[in-house]
Amino acid sequence: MELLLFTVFAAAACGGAIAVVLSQNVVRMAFYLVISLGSTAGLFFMLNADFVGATQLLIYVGGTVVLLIFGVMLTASGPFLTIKSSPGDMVQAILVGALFLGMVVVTVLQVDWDGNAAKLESRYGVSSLERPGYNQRGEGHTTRSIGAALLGARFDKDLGKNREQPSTGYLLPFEIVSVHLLVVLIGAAYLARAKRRVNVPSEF
Amino acid sequence: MTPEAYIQTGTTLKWLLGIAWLLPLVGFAVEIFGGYWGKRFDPASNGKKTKLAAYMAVFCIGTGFLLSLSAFFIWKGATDVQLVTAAHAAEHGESHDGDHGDGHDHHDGHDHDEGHGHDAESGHDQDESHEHPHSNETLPPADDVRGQSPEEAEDHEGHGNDPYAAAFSGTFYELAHFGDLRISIDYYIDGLTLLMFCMVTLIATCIHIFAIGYMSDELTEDYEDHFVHLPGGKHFHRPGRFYRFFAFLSLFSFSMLGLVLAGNIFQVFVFWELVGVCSYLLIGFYVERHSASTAANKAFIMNRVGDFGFLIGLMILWTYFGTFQFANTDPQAAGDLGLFQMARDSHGQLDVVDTEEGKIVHLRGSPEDSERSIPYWLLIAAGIGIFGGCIGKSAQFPLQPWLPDAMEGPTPVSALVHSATMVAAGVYLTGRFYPMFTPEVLLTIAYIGCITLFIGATIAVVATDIKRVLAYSTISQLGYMMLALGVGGWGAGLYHLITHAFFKSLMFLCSGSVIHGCHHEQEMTKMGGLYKKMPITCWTMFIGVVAISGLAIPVLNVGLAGFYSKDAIVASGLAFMSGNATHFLLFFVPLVTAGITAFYMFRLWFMTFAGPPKDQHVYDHAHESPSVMTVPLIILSIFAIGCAWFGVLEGWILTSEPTHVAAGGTSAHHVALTLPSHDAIHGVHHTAGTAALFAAVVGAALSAVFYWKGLVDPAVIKRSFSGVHHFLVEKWQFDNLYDVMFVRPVHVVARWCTSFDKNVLDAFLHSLSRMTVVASSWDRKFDETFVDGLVNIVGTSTYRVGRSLQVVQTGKLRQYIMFIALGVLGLFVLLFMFFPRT
Amino acid sequence: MEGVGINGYLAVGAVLFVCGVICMATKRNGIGVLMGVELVLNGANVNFVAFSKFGPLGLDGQIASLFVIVLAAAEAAVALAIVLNFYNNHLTIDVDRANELQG
Amino acid sequence: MSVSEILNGLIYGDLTRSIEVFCPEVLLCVTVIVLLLLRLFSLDHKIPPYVIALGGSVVAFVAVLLQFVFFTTGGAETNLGAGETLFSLFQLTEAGVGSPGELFTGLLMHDAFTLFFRLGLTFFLVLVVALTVLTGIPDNEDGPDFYTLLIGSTIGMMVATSANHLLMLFLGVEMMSVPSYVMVGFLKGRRSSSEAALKYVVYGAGTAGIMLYGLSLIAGLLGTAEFAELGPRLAYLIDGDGVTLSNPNIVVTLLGVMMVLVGLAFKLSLVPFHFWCPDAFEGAPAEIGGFLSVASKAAAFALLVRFLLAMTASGGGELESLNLYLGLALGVMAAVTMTFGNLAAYGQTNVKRLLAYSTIAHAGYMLMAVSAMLVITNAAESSGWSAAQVQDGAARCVEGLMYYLAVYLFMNLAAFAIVALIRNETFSEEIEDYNGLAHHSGTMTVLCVCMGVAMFSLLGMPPFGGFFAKLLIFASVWNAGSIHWLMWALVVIAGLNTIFSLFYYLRVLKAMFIAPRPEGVRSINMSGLVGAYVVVITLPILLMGASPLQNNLSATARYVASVLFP
Repeated sequence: MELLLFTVFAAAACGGAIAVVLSQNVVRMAFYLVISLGSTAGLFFMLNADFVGATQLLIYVGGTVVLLIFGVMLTASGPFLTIKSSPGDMVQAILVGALFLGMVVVTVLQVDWDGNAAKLESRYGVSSLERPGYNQRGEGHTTRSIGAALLGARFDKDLGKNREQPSTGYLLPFEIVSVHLLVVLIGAAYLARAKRRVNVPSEF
Repeated sequence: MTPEAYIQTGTTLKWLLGIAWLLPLVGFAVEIFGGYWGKRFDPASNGKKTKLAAYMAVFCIGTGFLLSLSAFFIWKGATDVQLVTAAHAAEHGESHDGDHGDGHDHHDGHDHDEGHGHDAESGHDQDESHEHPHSNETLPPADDVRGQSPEEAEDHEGHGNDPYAAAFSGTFYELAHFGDLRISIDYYIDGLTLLMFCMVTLIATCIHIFAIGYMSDELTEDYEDHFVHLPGGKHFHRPGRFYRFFAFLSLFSFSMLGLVLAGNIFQVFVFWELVGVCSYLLIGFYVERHSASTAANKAFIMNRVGDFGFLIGLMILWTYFGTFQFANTDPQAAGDLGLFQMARDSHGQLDVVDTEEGKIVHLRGSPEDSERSIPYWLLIAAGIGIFGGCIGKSAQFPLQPWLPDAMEGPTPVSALVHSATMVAAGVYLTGRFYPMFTPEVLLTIAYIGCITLFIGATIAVVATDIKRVLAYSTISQLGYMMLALGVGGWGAGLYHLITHAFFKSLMFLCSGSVIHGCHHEQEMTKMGGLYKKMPITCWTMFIGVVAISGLAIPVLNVGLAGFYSKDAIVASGLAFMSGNATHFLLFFVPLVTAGITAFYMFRLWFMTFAGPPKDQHVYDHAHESPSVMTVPLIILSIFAIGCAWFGVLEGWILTSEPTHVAAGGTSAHHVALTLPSHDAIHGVHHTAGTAALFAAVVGAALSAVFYWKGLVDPAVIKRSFSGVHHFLVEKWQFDNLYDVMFVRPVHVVARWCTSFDKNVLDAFLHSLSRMTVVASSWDRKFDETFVDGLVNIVGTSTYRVGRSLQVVQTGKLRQYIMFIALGVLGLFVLLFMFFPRT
Repeated sequence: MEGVGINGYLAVGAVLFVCGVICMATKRNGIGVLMGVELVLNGANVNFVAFSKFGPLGLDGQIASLFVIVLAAAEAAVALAIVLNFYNNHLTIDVDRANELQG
Repeated sequence: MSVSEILNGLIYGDLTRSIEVFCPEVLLCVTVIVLLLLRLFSLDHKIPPYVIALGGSVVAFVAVLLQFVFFTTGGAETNLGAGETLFSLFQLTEAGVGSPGELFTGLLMHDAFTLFFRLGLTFFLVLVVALTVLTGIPDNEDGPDFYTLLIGSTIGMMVATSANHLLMLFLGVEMMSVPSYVMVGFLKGRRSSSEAALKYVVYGAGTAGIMLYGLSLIAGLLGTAEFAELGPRLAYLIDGDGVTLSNPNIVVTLLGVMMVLVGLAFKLSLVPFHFWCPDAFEGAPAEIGGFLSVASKAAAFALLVRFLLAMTASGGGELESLNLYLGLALGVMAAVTMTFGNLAAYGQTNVKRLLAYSTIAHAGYMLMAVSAMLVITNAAESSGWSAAQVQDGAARCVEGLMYYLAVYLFMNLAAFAIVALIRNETFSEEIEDYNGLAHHSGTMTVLCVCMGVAMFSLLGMPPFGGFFAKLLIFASVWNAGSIHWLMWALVVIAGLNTIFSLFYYLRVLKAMFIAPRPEGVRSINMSGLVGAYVVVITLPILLMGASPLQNNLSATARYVASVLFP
């Protein structure tokens, strides 16, 4: 069952991605992107990352892609709907891509990940997700732990352990990303809006 | 001298020289501002600018001269130096009990420790240290390091590579510490420093005064430069640059004095660069002339090449010695040794030890890490590196071609910067840094000097531009100095440096006077017979010519300044040859060149002043220069005549001689070399002097035959040796050689680099796309033969080829992204290739 | 549980990643380029989450992917604004027309 | 640990201390919010936005400065009369600012290295804001947007320089990049500006993606994202297998590190990841060019040093050849980068583009120091250096880098600022339009002289700070040559490059000083304030040759060495 689901999701994710590359119509690209990202969310669920999967669906598929589609709508007037890349480019890109893929896949798949994990766990402790206790799968999976971690407390790691320092919590990025988003959105809004006044300011 | 007196003298000297050094800088600042804003305050001068800047500059440098002079006398009085010329030293060496004070002003009658076994050395011993009780009390660490009995240590206090009382070193201002590296503005004052100070300031003062007259046509708002031809037959007009000239001159004086005063090699480097910059600015003073700006660039670049060696030397020194200071003589900071003290012991010997990794030199240092050492070959490398800087600055082979081109600058600049002071800085540094040079380096120096002096002299024989003759003569004379230093004639080299400065600046100023008088005509072939028109210039020039030729009255051995110093050099060469027979060229080449020198110098004088006028137009307009220009000539000619009389000058120079020079010595590290001692040199002095004088007389006589009496037509000789003549006129083909060796390859590489993107990367993408297009169009062809037929296909496929090519070329942003991917791939492949696999 | 090991997920991540890079390098449409960016980041995210389950990275991997999603959104917003600005100035969305600055 | 222990530890231990140290960044965030609120309540017509921005950045600078003083003196600063008051105003404590260590449960690092960079960044922010006030590049209406972006980017850089966690590394890079994309396109009505922004954002997003993939590989392989853990875990993982390509763990580490380096190389504009740099700088206003070329480069170098040391510091001898080869690879990259930057600068006609290539070249010089540092840390066993020598050598590299960045801050800012100020008067950035500028009287002459100083310093002429900076780096790299000859070759290449660079810098100066002033050009009058500003930012270039600042830098470097190279 798991294998079947994985095959379906993986095929959809990869196929969607490849379709994005091959498609020449920007609206179709957006559609394939949704499929790809949505299937990735499915993969996240299979990896027991329910919160991440949900976020992926909400923010990525629901937010970012919608943003992109807005962009498509604002710019896709007739001739720009399909701007074809030349076959020469495509072949060249696919050649480079195949090499790149080969490099990454060969490198990554060569590694004995399970062996490494076992070796590291034997010295640095068991992966928290597999550890019975506070964070069992039955208890709402990861959501509660993630929530606590974003406030800086790592109950999943620290509870019941004898540590001098608390483990890494993510309070700072959680807060600072908000500042970042604010700054970025101000910037995006600045670029998108028209000048309000007419008097030509010092452009130079 | 008591410690208190020592410190007091040191402080006095420090401030006197410090002020003399900084005054030109103040002058520079004022002149720069005066130049830009001065004219606003002087509306009454109706277009003419005031000469205020010039007076200011003269005041600064003149005051500097007075200060240096008083500093010199204070130093002389305080340190009570014992003047010993080489001649006296030798006398002493022979008789073992000569009273070496005789005939000199400071007969102090000290006990000279005759039986010590260092006869020649004690002969020139500055021995004032004998009455310094402080040397034992205040320098205990140094004594410990020497590892000798106190008496012995005391005996050798008075040497150039030991703290000694005739030298004063210290720090003006500490700039910074970078880790271990201490960068500070130091001073190192000894007899050589003071003499250089007096010489530089005196000559600079004369030249400043001369320049007031020479540059007076720049005193206008609208100067027409006749050498710059604009399209349309017009000449270039620009505001006069009187202020700028004196500002640069002041800046140069400041830098040069700083170079001389510097107490550490790094500071020398900084001022080295500064004089280089000043030289660059002054050569390019008439920047609109293409030749001037090219010459400035050439000088700058060639100097940078040498300076690169200097930098490497600096790095080696810093790595192994951890200090840049020359020597530390401050009794209060004893224990912090300078470079010289670390490299050589109190006898002036290097402590070379054979180890498994090759020879190393043990360095003396603070007691706790007495194990410091430097590989011997690195010491050689450092020496050659530093000397590389001197090669560039002193226009030695193979970096000499910039100096003749540098004559594009105004003549006072040539006189000051490119004959008397800056180019001599290389010689000065070689002399100053002498204790750090191993015999291998000295041999290099000697041969470089030997080659240079010959090349310079031979080219000077065929040059016709009056300033260029002098420039080549300068190169040749600098070669003499280097040769002298290289063969162990330390005193002779620096002696010649001082005397040469006087007569060469004199001759340059004379040529300037001629050029000024002839309205900027520099070709000697258009002059002649000028002695009637400009008598003062003519006869002062004659003094210079005689001085540089080394002529003298044979029996009395009385001559002008150049005679003494050149004799000393040739004698050093002869003495060196008698010790090292294989290096016989080091004697014969300078000897022959002495004759050539006399020949071309008299040729210059005869062509310019004697005989009938060759160009009537020039002759008619020629006139004697105003007194503001002739007075400096007269002052300088007095020095050119008499500065070497009685051997006093040489004696003063020898007070700074490094310890190990006097005794000579034999070394057999990488090359076996015997350096002549003072008495060896003196022993052959007479022979060498006679030979040199003979050569000079022959040269002068030949010259008179050719160019004065016209008994032999030089043109005939020129024709019969046209190959040689051409070779010499083309300056031994150096410029062409460098063009082929460096300039053109660099052009090629640069062109290659700039077109790399276009020709390689794009071509790669082109071919890639072409391949794919061929493949796809083949596929398409196959498809469309069934539908449309052959005719259409040819058209569409060619269209597609063109289109996809066009797309590849215009798709910049996507190419960028593609390059990211390619970059990652490429880096990975590279890592794979170079990373160890097993 | 014998089913899918970490390698399957990593392979999916790699494919997404490379597709993203190719997409960026080939699309002439500015919006298409941005879609490539999303794919690249998503590929990395798959890696993070996979490591979080199979390796000792634990929850940190998931949290990292959360932040990546947020940052990707921010970046997409800015990039879109810039693309629209480009469109306003050049009246096209074809990135090949961005060729005035070169040399 | 129980729940209450965890929470108590967080709130009373970690958080108090962290916020005390993080105070300057928080102040900058507050400044951003005040700027936006001001516009919300339409007060921006009464109070110009730059007042707020300038005030906020000055306060932040003072806060970092006090931290720096407190840190280096241990809080014993009594010479300064107001020192103690100020310390207490910012509530600096020995346990907080006074003691180095991790912040926010290990996400950030607080030490002298970080403090130095944060100090430089905030000071630079003050200078850039002052410059924009003088050039008036954001008008009153756009002011809040502009300063929000500027300050936001600076916050990102400050986070990046103190990053101690892979996530913070990525976050920092993103936070400093994304606002700068907008800033490059700030002149939104101009074609070139929007094109530059497009190229910058796409390139940046691409490299960020690749970097993130690399980060995921490293984090996944080592099972952690904390810097302190990376090296030891890697050493443990390869335990005895040796650092060779036959070990898949090493291959994947290399791929990961290389991908992260791609992201940083993009920020540093190292060849071959420099393509964006000339285009973006030409299209962007010169003020932004100055900001990006200095600040983001400094932050990226801090990150690079931290990341590489984290990856390769093992405490044992396991990773030495990894160090060596990474160091050599960076060395080659440095050589290529500076050569390319210098050669490509030759044909440029636009001053900003020329300066862009010059920044590429300078990144190459600075990368040399990092490369030598890695090579030296490799030295302990293979070339017989003692531990003290290694520490000292590596410290010299770091010192050289820091000194170079400090000088570079002023000289590059001066160059870009003068370009911007001249542009305001002549409306051109082409070199040929600089002809004879020095012959205008008054402030313009001052500007030209300062440009001369900046250019000579960029060139590395002795009296100026740039020379000492180069000297320090060259010397430290030379020092590393006894471990691998390539370092000597690198010094030689760098020396040659210094000569190459002579000509294109001088070309600008030649246009300014020597070329005649074209006919019919109106005389330019600028306010004295402009001249004063330029002089103020040029003076440090001269002072860097001769000030006790080096002592402070030395001490900092030495301290850093003791922490980073145990």
